[in-house]
Amino acid sequence: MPGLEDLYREIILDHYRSPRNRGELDTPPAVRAEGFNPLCGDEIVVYIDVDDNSIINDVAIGGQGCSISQSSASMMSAAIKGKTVSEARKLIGAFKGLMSIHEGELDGDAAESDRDHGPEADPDIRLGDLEALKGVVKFPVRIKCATLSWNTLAQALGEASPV
Amino acid sequence: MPGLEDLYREIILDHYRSPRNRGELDTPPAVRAEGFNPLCGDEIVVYIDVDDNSIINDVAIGGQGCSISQSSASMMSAAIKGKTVSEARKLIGAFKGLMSIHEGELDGDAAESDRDHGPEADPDIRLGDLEALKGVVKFPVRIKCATLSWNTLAQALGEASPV
Amino acid sequence: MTDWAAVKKDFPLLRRQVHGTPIVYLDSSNTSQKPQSVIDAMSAYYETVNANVHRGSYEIAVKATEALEQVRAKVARFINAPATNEVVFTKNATEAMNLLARSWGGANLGPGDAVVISEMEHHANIVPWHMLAAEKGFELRWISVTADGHLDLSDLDQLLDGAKLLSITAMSNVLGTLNPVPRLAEAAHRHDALIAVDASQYVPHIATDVQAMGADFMVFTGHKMLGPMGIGGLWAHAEILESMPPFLGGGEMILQVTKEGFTTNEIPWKFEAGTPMVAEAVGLGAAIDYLENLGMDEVRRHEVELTGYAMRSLTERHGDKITIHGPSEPAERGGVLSFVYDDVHPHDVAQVLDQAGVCVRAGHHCAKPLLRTLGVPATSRASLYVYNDESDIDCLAESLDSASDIFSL
Amino acid sequence: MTDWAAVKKDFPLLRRQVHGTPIVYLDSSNTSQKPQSVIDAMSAYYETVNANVHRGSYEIAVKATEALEQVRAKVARFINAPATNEVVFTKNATEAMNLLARSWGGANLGPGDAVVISEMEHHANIVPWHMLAAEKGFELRWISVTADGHLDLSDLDQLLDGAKLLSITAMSNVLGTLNPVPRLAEAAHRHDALIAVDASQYVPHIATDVQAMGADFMVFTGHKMLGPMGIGGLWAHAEILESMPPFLGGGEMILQVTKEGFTTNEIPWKFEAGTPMVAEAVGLGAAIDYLENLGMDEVRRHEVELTGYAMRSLTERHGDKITIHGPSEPAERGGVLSFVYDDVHPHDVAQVLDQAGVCVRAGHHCAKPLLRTLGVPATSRASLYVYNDESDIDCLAESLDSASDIFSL
Ligand SMILES: Cc1ncc(COP(=O)(O)O)c(C=O)c1O
Ligand SMILES: Cc1ncc(COP(=O)(O)O)c(C=O)c1O
Repeated sequence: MPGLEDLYREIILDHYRSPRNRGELDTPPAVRAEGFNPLCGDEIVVYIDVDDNSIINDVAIGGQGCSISQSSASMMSAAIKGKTVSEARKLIGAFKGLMSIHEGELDGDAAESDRDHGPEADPDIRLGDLEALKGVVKFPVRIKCATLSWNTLAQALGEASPV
Repeated sequence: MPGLEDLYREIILDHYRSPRNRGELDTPPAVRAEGFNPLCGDEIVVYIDVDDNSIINDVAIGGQGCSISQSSASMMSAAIKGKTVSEARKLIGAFKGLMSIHEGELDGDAAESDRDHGPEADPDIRLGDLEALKGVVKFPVRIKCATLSWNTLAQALGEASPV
Repeated sequence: MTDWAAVKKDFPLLRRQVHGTPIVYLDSSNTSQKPQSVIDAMSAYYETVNANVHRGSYEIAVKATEALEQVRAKVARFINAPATNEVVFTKNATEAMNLLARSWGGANLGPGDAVVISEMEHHANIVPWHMLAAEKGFELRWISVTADGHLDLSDLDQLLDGAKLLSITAMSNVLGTLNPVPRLAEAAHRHDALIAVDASQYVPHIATDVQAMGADFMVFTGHKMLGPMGIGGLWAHAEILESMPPFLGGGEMILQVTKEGFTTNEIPWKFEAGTPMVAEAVGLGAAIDYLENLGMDEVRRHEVELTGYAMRSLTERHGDKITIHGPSEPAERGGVLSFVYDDVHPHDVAQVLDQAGVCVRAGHHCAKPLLRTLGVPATSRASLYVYNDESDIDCLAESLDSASDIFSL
Repeated sequence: MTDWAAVKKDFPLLRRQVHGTPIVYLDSSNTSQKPQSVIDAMSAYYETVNANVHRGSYEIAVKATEALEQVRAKVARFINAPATNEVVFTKNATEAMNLLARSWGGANLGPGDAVVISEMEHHANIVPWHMLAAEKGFELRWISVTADGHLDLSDLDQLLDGAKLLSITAMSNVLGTLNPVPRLAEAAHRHDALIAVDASQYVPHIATDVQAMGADFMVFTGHKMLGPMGIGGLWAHAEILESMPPFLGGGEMILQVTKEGFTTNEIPWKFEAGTPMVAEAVGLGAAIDYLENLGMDEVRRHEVELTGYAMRSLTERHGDKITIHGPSEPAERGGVLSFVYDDVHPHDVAQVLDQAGVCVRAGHHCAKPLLRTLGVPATSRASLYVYNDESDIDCLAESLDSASDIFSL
């Protein structure tokens, strides 16, 4: 449909149709965090299993939501699996950087969110497939869908490995 | 001043400048009632002394207010002194009849106030000087000034001689 | 015969385009569009009358006060309230419900008491009770909703036993279900409970008579009935309002204030602290004029017809792919069509429809407990009003095809 | 140099006549008139953008949400708030004060605690505390007002001893007195109390900086600052807002709702239950644009000049007959002139002035405790804003002659 190609890229639809790392993990050893998008009712559950070397050994995603929140969660799970906690945190920053242009405006707190999101996206961080979600910024309401799993991951990381 | 002749008739200004029955009465035997106009801060105190034959032996007016509320109270006091409670009640009805055309509208409860005010003004009731206040209906906000003492009188009568 | 094409032309927003295509507005349960007469009435108010009310003796202050109070009388007539001073203006239905809960509920509810609501309530008729129950320790009881979207009244007497209030929506904002308010009122009264009616979705669409309903309280909101945002109201019997403590404190609602305390003004002003929304009241008055001019029975007839047309067209075109929730008989429901389309998430449905200019809401519609009962996390919702016509429905039905195309799973 | 004559022309209502004579509007402390740009912004919103916010993913819903949130950012900037999400929209200043009292006060005040206010407060900053004190059993303490209309701060430390909150007006709506807010904030904080500032009369007239004030809370109201009725707000530090329980319950303010309970949304939405007044927010945004375009310093300069002119002309023409309450130095006060004229009752003064087209308010100005202190039951009040000029003052001064003529005692 003209106008929506930027949003519904093929790779996004692929992750939506075949979500990676779907399921649950035993807690403990894994930690579990839950996120809501009050706008549309999307719910996401993120499980991560972090070992003693701060490596994310395993990750699982539960909950339900739209194509954007589900594919974002799926891509995220693939991207962080096997990474260290600190690498995952950098990835969160980078992904939010990709999204933040509009997220702030939408919430009406551009100033604040700039501050929150910390330094500009680290050029060393490679987002890979996740770049496909870039088109979401043209659809401000959907940014919250895209970032839902990432905010939930941040919560889970906070619990698994407090800074 | 053109436009205000209807409101500030000479007889009204006379009662304002030389209020009748100004003062207080001992309670008991008199009863005392207080009224407020929340709009402008006018306060009125009505004292009535009713004897065993239900005759209003004495009346006194306290408080402060604008020319309309003060003159209305003064004329009222003169009109009810020596009258029976039931005559005074009829006078209240008649005076409110004189005013009610607009009072209801102002409160936005014309329907209600019609009901409250009971039967149409009794043709036998002579308002005399009080007729001078008729011009007040052209100034809807001032109707509450004109009726303040009358509502307070109704309260006092209710206490002195419950129906 | 109403000229519905002319009606549509009265709404300036419906002449605009989005994404290069004419707008098709199907989200009136969320908020309605405004006829030019409502917009102009508010502008005219600010251009010629604007002043604060109940406070000034000068010409425009008197006119502003009259404007406000005349709309109060108009609202009272529109809902057939016994008296004008029984209508309290609030900023929306939500504030009205909170006023009712905090003032009446705060004074009358405690441990051992119960309030009955239903699973199909809007959050505005749930959260205030959760908040108050946490403070006062009464019980919140729930009328269940059946699979076909009706209240399950089989255990109503049990639920009402010992309850002090039944607070219920007249029409579901998700399912369109019209609840049997007079019967519920009769049951509540039989149990010495009062009944509050959330008529936010009812007043805009169906001739409302609080006395025929048997209601003790009723709330409504202006922006869903062609009026502006920022105004709504609570109606209750005068004796009940008089017995209630004040809600918000400040100017207007007092008779006397000293350093030691205060006394309250008469109803309804006792509940209207601060400068009221006079322009919005004027807009609401113009909205009621507009609706009365159409005739509420005619409005209802139009919507039932269109609802029937929508249910038929959607089912014909999309068959098993579409599930429309709620009562199946158009005459037994309002023009609110919550649907699930294939496996496509409602958020994606709404996005695809937007691209075709079609505005529907996707989500939980502020009725999360109901969605849990229905077993769906979200729905898409198309809702109708006076300015909608068959072409709007056709456009909705057609553009759903694209959702299939993109998301064919 | 600002062209003040052109400014006046921006206000359509000021072109009308009353009683056959041009209107002279001198009641801006009560409510302000609106420039055409504000009126048009709201019409344009309804004609092209109107939709409910935070709920829809379609084009106009996104635009409506952006419109609302951009005004939040604009307000934050206008009062120099540290962050946008610290601005909560309410229907007026009164609701904002009740939010503060009930939510923060309800959670933090109990027996043994004290709240300090002053004798010059508007009822909006008195009655909510009376109501809460009756429920929670804390003490309400009063800063006295001196004969010349200033706060008597001689026993401030004593009053603040053990107090949890100082809630004070930045500018008196009766006397025009400008209170030393930064000094009061410093004193409050020294006693571990918070400070709430009622800036309803301040924000419209003087460049406002909540951080320079040292405030913890600040309330304001849109209709006194060229904006529409039906919108106002509360600002508070994010940490404070986050610590506060919700105020009204309903849609928007929740994250999750179940039959068992609910969780709240993030600030500021946690405090904005129900459909917000988006059009009014848009109008408020246009009002801020208008004021910023003039420049708040220029606005203040104009008003100080005009206040000086008014005090001089009234005294010159009416000598001992007129008593103007409040500080005598124009630069130390706002453009609010409460006066008593001879023995003529203020209500009669206002009536006579109205006949000459001059709009002033007569009464207690929702500040009954202050009037008791001043020893007058009522005053007449002329108040100034950007659209007033010397001719308005001349007209006021002249028409007071008629009051003498009619009521010469
Ligand atoms: C100092 C002050 N505080 C509060 C208010 C209340 O404002 P609103 O009526 O808009 O709530 C006013 C105005 O009436 C005021 O002058
Ligand atoms: C049934 C019902 N009740 C209450 C409300 C709340 O209305 P408002 O947001 O205007 O307060 C709504 C609409 O959102 C509704 O549909």
